[in-house]
Amino acid sequence: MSGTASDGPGGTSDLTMVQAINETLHAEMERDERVVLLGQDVARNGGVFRATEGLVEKFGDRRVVDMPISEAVIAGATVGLAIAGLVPVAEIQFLGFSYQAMHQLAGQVARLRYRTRSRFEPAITIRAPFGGGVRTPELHSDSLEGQFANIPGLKIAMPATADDAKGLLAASIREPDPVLFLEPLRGYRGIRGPVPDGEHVVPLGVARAARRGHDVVVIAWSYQVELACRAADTLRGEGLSVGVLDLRTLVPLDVEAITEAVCHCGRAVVVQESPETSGFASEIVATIVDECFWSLEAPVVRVSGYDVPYPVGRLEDLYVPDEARIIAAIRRVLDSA
Amino acid sequence: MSGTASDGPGGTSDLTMVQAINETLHAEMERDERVVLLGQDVARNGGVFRATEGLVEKFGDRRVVDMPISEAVIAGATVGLAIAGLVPVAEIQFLGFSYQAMHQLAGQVARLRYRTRSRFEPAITIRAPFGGGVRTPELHSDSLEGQFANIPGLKIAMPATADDAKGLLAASIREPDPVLFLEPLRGYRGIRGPVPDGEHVVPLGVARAARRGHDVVVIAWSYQVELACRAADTLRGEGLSVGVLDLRTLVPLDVEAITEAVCHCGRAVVVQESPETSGFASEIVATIVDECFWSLEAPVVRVSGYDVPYPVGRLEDLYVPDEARIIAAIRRVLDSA
Amino acid sequence: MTAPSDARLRDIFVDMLIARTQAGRLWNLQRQGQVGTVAPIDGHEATIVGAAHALDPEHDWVVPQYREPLGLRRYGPEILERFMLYNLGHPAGGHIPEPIRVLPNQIALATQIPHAVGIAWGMTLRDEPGVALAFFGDGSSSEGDFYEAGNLAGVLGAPVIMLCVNNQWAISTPVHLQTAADSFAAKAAAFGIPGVLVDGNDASAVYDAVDEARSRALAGRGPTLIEATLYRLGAHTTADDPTRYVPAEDLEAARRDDPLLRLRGYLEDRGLWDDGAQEATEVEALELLDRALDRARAEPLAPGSLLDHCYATDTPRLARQRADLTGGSER
Amino acid sequence: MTAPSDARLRDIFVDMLIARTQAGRLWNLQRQGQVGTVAPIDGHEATIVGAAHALDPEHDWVVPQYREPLGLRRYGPEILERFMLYNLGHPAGGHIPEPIRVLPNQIALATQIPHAVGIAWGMTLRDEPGVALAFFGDGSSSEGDFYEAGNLAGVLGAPVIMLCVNNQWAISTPVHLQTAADSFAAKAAAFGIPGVLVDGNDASAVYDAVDEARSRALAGRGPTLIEATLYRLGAHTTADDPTRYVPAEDLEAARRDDPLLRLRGYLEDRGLWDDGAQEATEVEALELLDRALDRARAEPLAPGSLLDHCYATDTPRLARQRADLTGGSER
Ligand SMILES: Cc1ncc(C[n+]2csc(CCOP(=O)(O)OP(=O)(O)O)c2C)c(N)n1
Ligand SMILES: Cc1ncc(C[n+]2csc(CCOP(=O)(O)OP(=O)(O)O)c2C)c(N)n1
Ligand SMILES: [Mg+2]
Ligand SMILES: [Mg+2]
Repeated sequence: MSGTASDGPGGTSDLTMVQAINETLHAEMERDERVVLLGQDVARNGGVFRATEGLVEKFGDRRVVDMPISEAVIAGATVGLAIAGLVPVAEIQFLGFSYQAMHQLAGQVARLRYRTRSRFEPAITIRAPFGGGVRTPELHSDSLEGQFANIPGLKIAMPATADDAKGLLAASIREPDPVLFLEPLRGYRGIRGPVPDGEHVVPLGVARAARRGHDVVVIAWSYQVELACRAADTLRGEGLSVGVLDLRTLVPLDVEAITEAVCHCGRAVVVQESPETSGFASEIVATIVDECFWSLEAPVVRVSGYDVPYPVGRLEDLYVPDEARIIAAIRRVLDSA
Repeated sequence: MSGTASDGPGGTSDLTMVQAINETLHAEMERDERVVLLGQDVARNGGVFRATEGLVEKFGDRRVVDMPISEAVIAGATVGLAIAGLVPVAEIQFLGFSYQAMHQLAGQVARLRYRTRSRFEPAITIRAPFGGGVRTPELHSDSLEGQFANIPGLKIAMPATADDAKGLLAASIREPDPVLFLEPLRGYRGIRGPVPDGEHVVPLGVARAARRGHDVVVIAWSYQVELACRAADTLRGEGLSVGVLDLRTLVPLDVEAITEAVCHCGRAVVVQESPETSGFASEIVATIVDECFWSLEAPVVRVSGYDVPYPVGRLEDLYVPDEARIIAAIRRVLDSA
Repeated sequence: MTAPSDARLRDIFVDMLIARTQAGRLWNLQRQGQVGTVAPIDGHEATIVGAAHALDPEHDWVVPQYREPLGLRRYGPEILERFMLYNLGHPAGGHIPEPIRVLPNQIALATQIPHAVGIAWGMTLRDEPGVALAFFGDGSSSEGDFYEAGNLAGVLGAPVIMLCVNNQWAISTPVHLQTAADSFAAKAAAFGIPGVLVDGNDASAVYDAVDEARSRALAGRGPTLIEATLYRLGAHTTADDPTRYVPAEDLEAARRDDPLLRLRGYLEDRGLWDDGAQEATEVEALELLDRALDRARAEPLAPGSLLDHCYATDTPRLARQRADLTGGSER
Repeated sequence: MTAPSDARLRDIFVDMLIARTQAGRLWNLQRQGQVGTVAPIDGHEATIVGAAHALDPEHDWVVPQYREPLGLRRYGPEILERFMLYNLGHPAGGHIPEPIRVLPNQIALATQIPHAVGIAWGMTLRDEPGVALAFFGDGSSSEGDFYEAGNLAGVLGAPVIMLCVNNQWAISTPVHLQTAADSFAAKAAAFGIPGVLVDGNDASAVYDAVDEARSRALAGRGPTLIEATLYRLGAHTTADDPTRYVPAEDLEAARRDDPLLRLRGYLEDRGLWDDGAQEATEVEALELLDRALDRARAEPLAPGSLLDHCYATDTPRLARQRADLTGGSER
């Protein structure tokens, strides 16, 4: 991809998230010839966000395949491909359309190992963009991670930086278990940063302290990490020490890092873009109650989307948590006696 | 249905849950000629559990319709039927197969009102059996309510008694919003009790104190209420006062009743059959933290299935929460200093 | 089956020209950042308008995908109004007012087809005359919903018309990667219903096919699958760059077969159209669009709209969230 | 296309008879509460066994629904062993050992068809010879997965055989409520692939059809949809009461066309079968079943099995749950 600055081997390049993803796909297809890509508009068009640009030219149309518009058969075919010994990396064009494939994802992809007692290795990666802030039509922006997290057998990676987009995607493709790899639409071009050149793998299940702080910790994932960091930086100006924990993966969940951060601060805020009810933030609160109840100095506060479908463009900014709502929640937690 | 004892009009009859459901379907179809039933094997066969027995004979095959095996088109057709002014009551033969219809349920049924600003009234009921304890094959027993609760626009009713099976089903069919009405497989014949004859409607969103107690409250829904009551009764023998709150509906959630019960006891256990991670019990814990943090004398404890797919028959009893696990959790909460 | 009269064909042409003209203006406005993403109708006019004119707006339902609204004038000026609201991201764009029998745009491909079958079935249950016509693309035909709905329609004999608008592309995916079937019409064999292949650039042929399917349906003889073949003359949407994948020569050839040129020629030959009519209609089209846009821009929008219409009445939790949102609460 | 030799037909009959005999015993054992729910194979033997014999177990995959296992002896005695474990609710029932190219039963109807297409596609990507054959019922054909998989197979030209076992019923739902298509084979037109209708009570005809489809596939000429028509002679499962809905006279007629009677007659006419062979085979069938059942009953099962094989290695949360489950933790 063009437009990237590199400081050479062993160094880093400044990349947007979509560039990091594209480079990683190139590298993984190069590394392992069993890797095949399938999805809608992924070949000739290079993906509707250019995440798969240049791949069909390099690896040919046997390994980079434009699929008919059927999310179910995209997901379902990965099961067969995995059984045949391939390493499928499928794209669902928008996460909201994973609903069309839910029976294959939840009932088949996630259970292939369990059902067959590991006779078959579901080395399957499902990539999908999601998340708000870019004025998409219905069902393009919905955050469904809380629903997927209730489906055993799947792992869920949700990078918040370009660096992690590379490192977690490489890890996901190499995983012997199915990974749902979720890419924030706002981050494709809106998030950029230094990305290590060459081999770079970030293990699944290890959270990242995006900011260190001791008054309160904000727990977030994907694009909300960016917003939480902005909130932390703003409040630092007021002398508040706000930590930000980037979960990176929801499954496996880094319970240890959560426990450590919350026990350290005694106060926590959890941010998600999903509707409040039964979103993954509820799981984080329950986990905190399990692990650090006696250290809590105030109730954990959730910042969420509202309990309505992801709305149309003019209502979007009201719906999606922003820096202001995160700051208000932080203040509430800190003011809580 | 036969085999039921009634003490006459204004009185009650002793019914199993499936009888209560069957009677309610008869009554609602009688009451409102717009009500139509659709599903697999619901007509001639009277449903694989006889929930729809006798209906096609009484109301004819225009109003009770055996559908091709497509959960998506069963759900999708309800949208059109509702637009045309009918009141569809659809059966998904087992909740696990609602995954096949997820795009219609989550993306269409749940959003018809929101998308059209109430131009159309989604007076749609989706009935489905679920839940363990009866040695079904894969995907027949899975508890997916935590996933559905993250889908705005749907309401979710989960009766625990024969009485509520009638009252909540009548309410669901009369609701102007779509209701997912979930019937516990173990309860079909395993739960019976007095059911009011004649008109009997239990409003959605009002929890029920199944047992009153002041040491700890167990919050549960569907068949777990039965188990929680057994645990409460057992412990009463030891002089412990254990309350049981039957949520009845997850959406709307009776936050007031939860708050009252938990603030009263200071200690709570939440029971679900779903996998632990991101199940609805997490939402209850988070809600309790929101509403009664300062009243809590101990961490709320969840009793759940494990984070694996619902297992095969010989592993079922290990998976599904039972009285012993609920009692252990209650003791843990009570012992917690 | 009645072929459309010349008067009808002139009406159809007017609607086609208005659609094309408005689409062009919207494209430019989008480029200037004044309106949202647009999926151009260019090339689809004969099919969409021709089909709409074969229906009876009082009784027949139209269940669109997302490319149709500008072509549905026949169902009333409200369609344009609501489409502008929709385009500007106003929630009222989804509310097509009573008694108009048109559903709002569907974004989740093919999910609308089961809805159309449900509507058609529902009308028969209520002994109401009328049909439901679902538009969907060649790409959408690969979704299970298309097949499941078609199969159900066949079993029920529901009065539904499934109109596959084959514009040769699904974003960048050409039809030969979408299916190996001889045609989309051929898929009707899977449902045991008639499959009709029609030239989608010929408004008269589309009108005929829909009219015939409608008569069949109303006579209780069940559903029809129609494939209208045409060529997408524009981009998939304003967010798409078709030069990456559409062969220039194919597009060139398709432009020569532009459905507007064809019908205009027919009408001019019969003295039913001339440059004056053309110009006046174009002016009218733009005026209508500008007025609709102005009104849409002026439509008020309260923050509480975010939470309205999720349920018939707010759940307690939503009521609390409403208080949060509108500042009525401390939380 | 090669018609099966008489020796092959005798082998097929042996497998059919063994399947029928074992099914009968299982039915009785279920009635005595000794084994779990059973979906009888009765009436399906010619199709399932005939198809299996046309495949090459070393290269070709079998992707079953749930009614097939007793008919898949050709793929090895392990199939029966695993089926008994499966029936008894032991998780090892899902683990068909290497290198057997058979997937475990699929409960979610039609979901296995995309898997078969994926396997077939994967084999071509790895330049491996072989086909994948998916069994599915008439009822399952109404699911989107069937159509979506068939359509993809057509586009890819994947070496897959889609074998629709039309036993006239889906639980209580007769085929005329399942589809209005002329036949299930006719649905091949939706995928642009050959659709073949075969008498599913004729093992030789099924063998032929599968053999031909296999040759086509291996020659790179893509997938085939085969419909084998037969009649479900038993209940849907042991949990079902077919007298509620199966017309007695239809069942009576179907019994006269029992696939076992037909093939036995053919073999007897040629002196390839007699009462002695019949009896010996029946005895063998029961011995095999009893032995498999005994072994399945004796198979150990540790509580930790509940959590094994969900992930390649336990997540931290699952490790904690494992400690809870096995009492290794206070929680
Ligand atoms: C279920 C679903 N999957 C994917 C998409 C993304 N998407 C939007 S338009 C489109 C192509 C549709 O092609 P077609 O049906 O031929 O309609 P056309 O745009 O050509 O009119 C795709 C894949 C979607 N909107 N819905
Ligand atoms: C997706 C899904 N929906 C519903 C069911 C419930 N169910 C089990 S078997 C069956 C009928 C299947 O009929 P068919 O495919 O013809 O197979 P047969 O039993 O006749 O062999 C149904 C509806 C299921 N298992 N999976
Ligand atoms: Mg198209
Ligand atoms: Mg069948």
